[in-house]
Amino acid sequence: MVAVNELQEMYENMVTARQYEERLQEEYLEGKQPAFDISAGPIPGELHLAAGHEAAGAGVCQHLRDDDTVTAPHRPHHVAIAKGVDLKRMTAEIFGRESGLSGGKGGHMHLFDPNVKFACSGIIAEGCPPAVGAGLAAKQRNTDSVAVAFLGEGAIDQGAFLESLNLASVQDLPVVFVVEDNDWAISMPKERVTDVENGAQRADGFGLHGARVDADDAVAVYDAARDAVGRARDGNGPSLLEVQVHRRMGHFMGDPEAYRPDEDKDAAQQRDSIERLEADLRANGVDDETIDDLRSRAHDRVEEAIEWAKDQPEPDPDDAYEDVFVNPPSGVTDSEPSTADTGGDD
Amino acid sequence: MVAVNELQEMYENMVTARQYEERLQEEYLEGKQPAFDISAGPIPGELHLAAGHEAAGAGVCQHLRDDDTVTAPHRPHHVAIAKGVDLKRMTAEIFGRESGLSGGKGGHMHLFDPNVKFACSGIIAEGCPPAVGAGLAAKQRNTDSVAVAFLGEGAIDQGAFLESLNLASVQDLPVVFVVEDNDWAISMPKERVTDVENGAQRADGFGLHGARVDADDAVAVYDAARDAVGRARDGNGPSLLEVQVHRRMGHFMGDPEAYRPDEDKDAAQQRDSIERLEADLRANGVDDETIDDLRSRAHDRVEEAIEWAKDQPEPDPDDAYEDVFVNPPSGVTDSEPSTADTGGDD
Amino acid sequence: MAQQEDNASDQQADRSLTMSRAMVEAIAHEMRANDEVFYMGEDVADYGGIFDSTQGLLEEFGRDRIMDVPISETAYLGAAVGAAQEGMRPIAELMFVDFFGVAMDQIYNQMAKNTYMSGGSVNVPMVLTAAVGGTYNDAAQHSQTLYGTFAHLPGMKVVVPSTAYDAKGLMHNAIRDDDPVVYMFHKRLMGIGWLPAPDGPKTGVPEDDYTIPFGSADVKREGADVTIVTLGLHVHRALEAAADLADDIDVEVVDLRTLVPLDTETILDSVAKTGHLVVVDEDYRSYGVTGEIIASVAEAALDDLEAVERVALPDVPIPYARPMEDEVIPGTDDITEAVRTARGDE
Amino acid sequence: MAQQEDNASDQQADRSLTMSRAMVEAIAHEMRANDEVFYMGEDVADYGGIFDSTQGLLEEFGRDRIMDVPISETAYLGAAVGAAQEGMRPIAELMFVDFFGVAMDQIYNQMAKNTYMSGGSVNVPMVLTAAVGGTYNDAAQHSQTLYGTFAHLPGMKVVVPSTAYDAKGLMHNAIRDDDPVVYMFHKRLMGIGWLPAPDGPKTGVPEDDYTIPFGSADVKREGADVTIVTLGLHVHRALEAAADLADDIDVEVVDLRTLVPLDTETILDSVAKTGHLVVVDEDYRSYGVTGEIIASVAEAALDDLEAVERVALPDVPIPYARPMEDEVIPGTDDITEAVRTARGDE
Ligand SMILES: Cc1ncc(C[n+]2csc(CCOP(=O)(O)OP(=O)(O)O)c2C)c(N)n1
Ligand SMILES: Cc1ncc(C[n+]2csc(CCOP(=O)(O)OP(=O)(O)O)c2C)c(N)n1
Ligand SMILES: [Mg+2]
Ligand SMILES: [Mg+2]
Repeated sequence: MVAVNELQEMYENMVTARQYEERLQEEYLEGKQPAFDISAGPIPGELHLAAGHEAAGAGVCQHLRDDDTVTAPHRPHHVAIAKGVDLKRMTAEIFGRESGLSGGKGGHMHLFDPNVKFACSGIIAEGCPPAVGAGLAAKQRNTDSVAVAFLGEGAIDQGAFLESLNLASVQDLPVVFVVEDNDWAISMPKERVTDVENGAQRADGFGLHGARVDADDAVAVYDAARDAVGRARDGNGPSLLEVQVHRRMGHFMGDPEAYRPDEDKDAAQQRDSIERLEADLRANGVDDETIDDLRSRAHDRVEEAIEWAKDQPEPDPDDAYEDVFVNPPSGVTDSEPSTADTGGDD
Repeated sequence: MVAVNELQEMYENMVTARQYEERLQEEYLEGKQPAFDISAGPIPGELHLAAGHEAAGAGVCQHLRDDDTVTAPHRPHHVAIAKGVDLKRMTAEIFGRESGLSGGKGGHMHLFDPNVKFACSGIIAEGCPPAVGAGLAAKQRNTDSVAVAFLGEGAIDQGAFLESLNLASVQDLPVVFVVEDNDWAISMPKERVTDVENGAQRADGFGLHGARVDADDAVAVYDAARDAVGRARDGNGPSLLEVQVHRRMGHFMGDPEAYRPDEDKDAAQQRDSIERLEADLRANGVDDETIDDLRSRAHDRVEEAIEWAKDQPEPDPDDAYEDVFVNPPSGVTDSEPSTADTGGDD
Repeated sequence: MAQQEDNASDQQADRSLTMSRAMVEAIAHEMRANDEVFYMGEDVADYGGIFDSTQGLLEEFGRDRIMDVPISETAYLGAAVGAAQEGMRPIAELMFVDFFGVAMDQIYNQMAKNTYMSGGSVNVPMVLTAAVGGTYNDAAQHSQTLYGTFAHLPGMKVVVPSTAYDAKGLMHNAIRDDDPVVYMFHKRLMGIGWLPAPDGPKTGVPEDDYTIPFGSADVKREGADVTIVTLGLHVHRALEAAADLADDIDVEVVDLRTLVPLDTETILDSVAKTGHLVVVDEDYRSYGVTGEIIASVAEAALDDLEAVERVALPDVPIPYARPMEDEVIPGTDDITEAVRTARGDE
Repeated sequence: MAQQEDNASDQQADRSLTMSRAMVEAIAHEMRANDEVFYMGEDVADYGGIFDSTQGLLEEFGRDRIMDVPISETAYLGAAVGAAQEGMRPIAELMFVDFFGVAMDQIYNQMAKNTYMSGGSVNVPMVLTAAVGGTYNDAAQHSQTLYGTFAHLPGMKVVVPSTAYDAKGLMHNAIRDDDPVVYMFHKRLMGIGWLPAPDGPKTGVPEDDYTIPFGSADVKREGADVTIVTLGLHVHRALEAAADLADDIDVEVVDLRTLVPLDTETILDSVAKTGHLVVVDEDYRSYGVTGEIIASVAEAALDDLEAVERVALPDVPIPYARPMEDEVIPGTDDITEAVRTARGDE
């Protein structure tokens, strides 16, 4: 059974993520209409929204501490929020501002918050090996920290993930792999890319524990993750957990989704894990006022983060030359601006 | 049941491979004693002998035709022989001669014989994707050719193999993956690198057919391969077949094998698949004379190949500039020798 | 029927096409002409390619020839290698060139070397397409060109079109070539709905098929004072810079079109005339294209050189935020400035 | 305790060590001093490293710190990245640099970029070791140096020792550096039992620890007439060539020691003196090290240059047979000839 306060925390995280992305979407589209231009507006570049994935982030991260490591893929916001990443600095990062988590160098696919040990990679499945490394560090140092790698169901065909399963398994590392199965990898439905319906089955070939949560349900995820994270924390080795989620939007902003049947789009809208959890909350005696409070707290936090971020200054062009190394080679710096090659366009 | 003539063919292939490698070993050590120098002697570079693996090559290839494709890894001789690669030109290649299969460009890890569709790669598991591609070509062209990728048990942790299982499976391609399990990957025993005892278990995670032959026994391999190759040829999709073999020698010539327990070395000597098959032959009524004939035919073939190869001229140094492309760019050839940079040492 | 190009700048055609349409037209033509040509990649079927590289092809050629594949670049690029070695002519797409790292072994150790390692008895007639380039704030893992990385490693021809006309002729040549060709198209030039292209790449394109031979650079603008050698997107920025400078300095713009083979002759002829060399590319500055071009001229015609300048991405990963990305990706102003510096007027 | 090097050539020590012993000594020292340092790789434990890179370390440090890993380079190099991000200081070995293609994404997109993408809030203090080089007929997939490939991509420091003295000091610096360092040791220089080394690399080595800073090239021989810039094995071939030429031409030999950062100053000083530049390396000729060095000098000091020559591997995969391998790998004679050409006497 899940304690009511935990249900509320998950709910708040999920609502925050959903509202956050709705606001991002608005901001993102600014300057990109009527003709869509990915490089225009206050948030340029690709933007992958996770609406419909919230239960996975919230249900798993509910079991994590600040000293547990999480790696996320290209669709990271809901996980970042559930892991406790600094929302203001994350937003500033997405807006490409100086006070962003990475000073504007990373953007939405490259969110790093060392305070809560959160990192992303935009390359499919390549967050898995570093998560295994975090698990290895925990084992070497004899702590009870764990590491969790999130990935999409489209990523379970990638060598980086498959090798990681084996390495974590043979070294008995405290790692949990969480596959968010939203049925689609951009335009490719799962059945076109693998013969296995249940992605957790990949675990069988490597002798590690596998489980799947079939419903897009935060409580079910919470329960399955308690087991998986608990095993890792107790020194009982890695797990692979697949979680059904739904992609409520295009793969990225600007995706026309012409490839996707209308029924599938509709179904994704109907299976809303947030509504489901709200019903659970009510069933657990949480009243309307409390729920409204949670929602408005989420709303305020989101607005505050976005307003703050938009107020932040843009980075200086020359900041681009910093941070290649933390020990920059003294004397010889190849990356220094020289008059001719980097005079700047602005 | 295996027909007696097939038993004899396998036996001859296996004896040929064993005798061939014994002779290669002698030749290889020339100029490398008393102090071992890998770059000296008539056969320089790494040499990975397959003594103890013969049953895998013979048992599988017995089901293959010239138009079936085989890719082999760094330990290829027994498979090449069973697949019918031209022994003389293969030997000339290993001796680095002009009339070698690749004119001396490839050496023992890079044997290519397009007449029988045989190819190697020295990079672990990287022969698997091209085998999948050969299977794909067969399917696209609607032929009944199949493709077989050989690899070692140490290669089943590599992404290239694991991705290939999935791609072959989801596209239902006529491919057989044959894992030669000799218990060792150089100095690393299987249990140090994976939690799965039976490598064929990897198949489970991808929904393809898996099987393991537990004894180093050509007849058992033959039977299992009949099934796997048959499925592929009949359009019933790929298989993963693991076969127990034994490494009778070091990983490569010059390997001191200090890491390997004596009992393990002894055990490998005792479980000789060639003796086992010889017993099977006798049990099937094949007489001493026939067996002697097969052995001496193998012997003669090996001697002839080695003598022929050693008689062949070495390549011209300038041959090194040929064959980068089959359509060399006209006019501009970057790889042409220029006086200064490639004047030659000789 | 096919015509060899006489002089790109002389060619006229009634219709202009975007670069992506021109590329797709060549592919469709070759697919009609030859059953052995097929296209594989992620999201190339229903989606039509994230960068419109296969728009409309699924409808005409069906799923077997316009083939979606799992997110397993090693497996499917390797499968293309295998199918090509069987004599088929696959075109395989790496969605972003930035992903090369997950599959580089198949690219550089198999695709690029099998011809040589087999002494030419095997060849690999495949085209590897990949999207390159930044300017839309997609950050460090999705904005690279990596020209130098591919051009450095032997065995692949490397093609980088800058206009629709070139894109079509080079694609015809790439598919017909019997060697592996890496065809790198710049996202910003394609004319994709969501990423507006500048005017330059949209050119007249003959309806008939025609080939542009590899190793023939194209003088996109003639001039007497300074030679700019460049490729891809930066052809257009260089032309802009040349136009801006036209009153003071007469700039010649050489579009390399292929990096392997490299048309050193055209470069040397131009420098013999101008004496001033500015090399511009969008790849990292050090150990790459700009160094190679300057060194080639210094080696062959040191006395012709009065000044050299290079304009490239400084040796930093590509930052996300607009001011920093603008700073590091060479702009028209950077080129103008470098030309002035080369002429000695700062 | 640790001393910063004053001048390598002044250093004397009672004992000489092979390059591998010197390298191992530095690793052992750092492992004693810091529990967070550990070594992972294939065959690094019981075997002691195929190239003696970990000889004897298992006995002292045990399996947890001298760690054999599955043949899954992506997983374990990525695990090193992850552990380094947790603040550990892993040393991870890629057995042959030629295998980079199976794991390049972890190397160049994660290890090398996470510092930058995080705006410096995360750093990756790891050392990636790899054996490089040919001269023993191991053919196209096991003989490369790939210097240019690594040096081209930003975010990694790239180190190439040529003597035992340098190997130790550079290894101490590499392990203590807070950034990712790629440490490439040439097989031919290590002093491995099965691959005899020339005399040069075995030098006096102080017992105490000392660091050689990155970005400081070492003038291994002073001379007034011609500058040879080189690294790794070819330092010794260049010194041999210089000795052969000593009666006619006074050759200076600059050993780069690190490619990133590059010590342009030392090169320019030397060329200012000699006016004649010969660049020698064992990597592919085009788009690599030789081009970069020549271009850097041409950019900074065109007027100093009277002649440039480069001596490198022509743009062909490395052939197996001895006459062809000898032809393509630059020999002492090739260097001698290039020096003479640079001086105008052919
Ligand atoms: C190695 C690699 N290949 C391809 C891509 C391009 N890509 C980005 S997201 C994506 C689909 C991922 O699908 P899935 O893993 O199911 O995650 P989802 O987007 O559905 O959340 C692809 C192919 C990439 N980033 N990295
Ligand atoms: C990607 C890659 N990693 C490492 C190696 C070095 N290597 C060559 S053979 C080998 C062991 C292979 O073991 P296994 O697959 O069991 O085959 P076996 O040698 O036992 O026949 C290794 C690690 C390689 N060639 N390629
Ligand atoms: Mg998905
Ligand atoms: Mg083995």
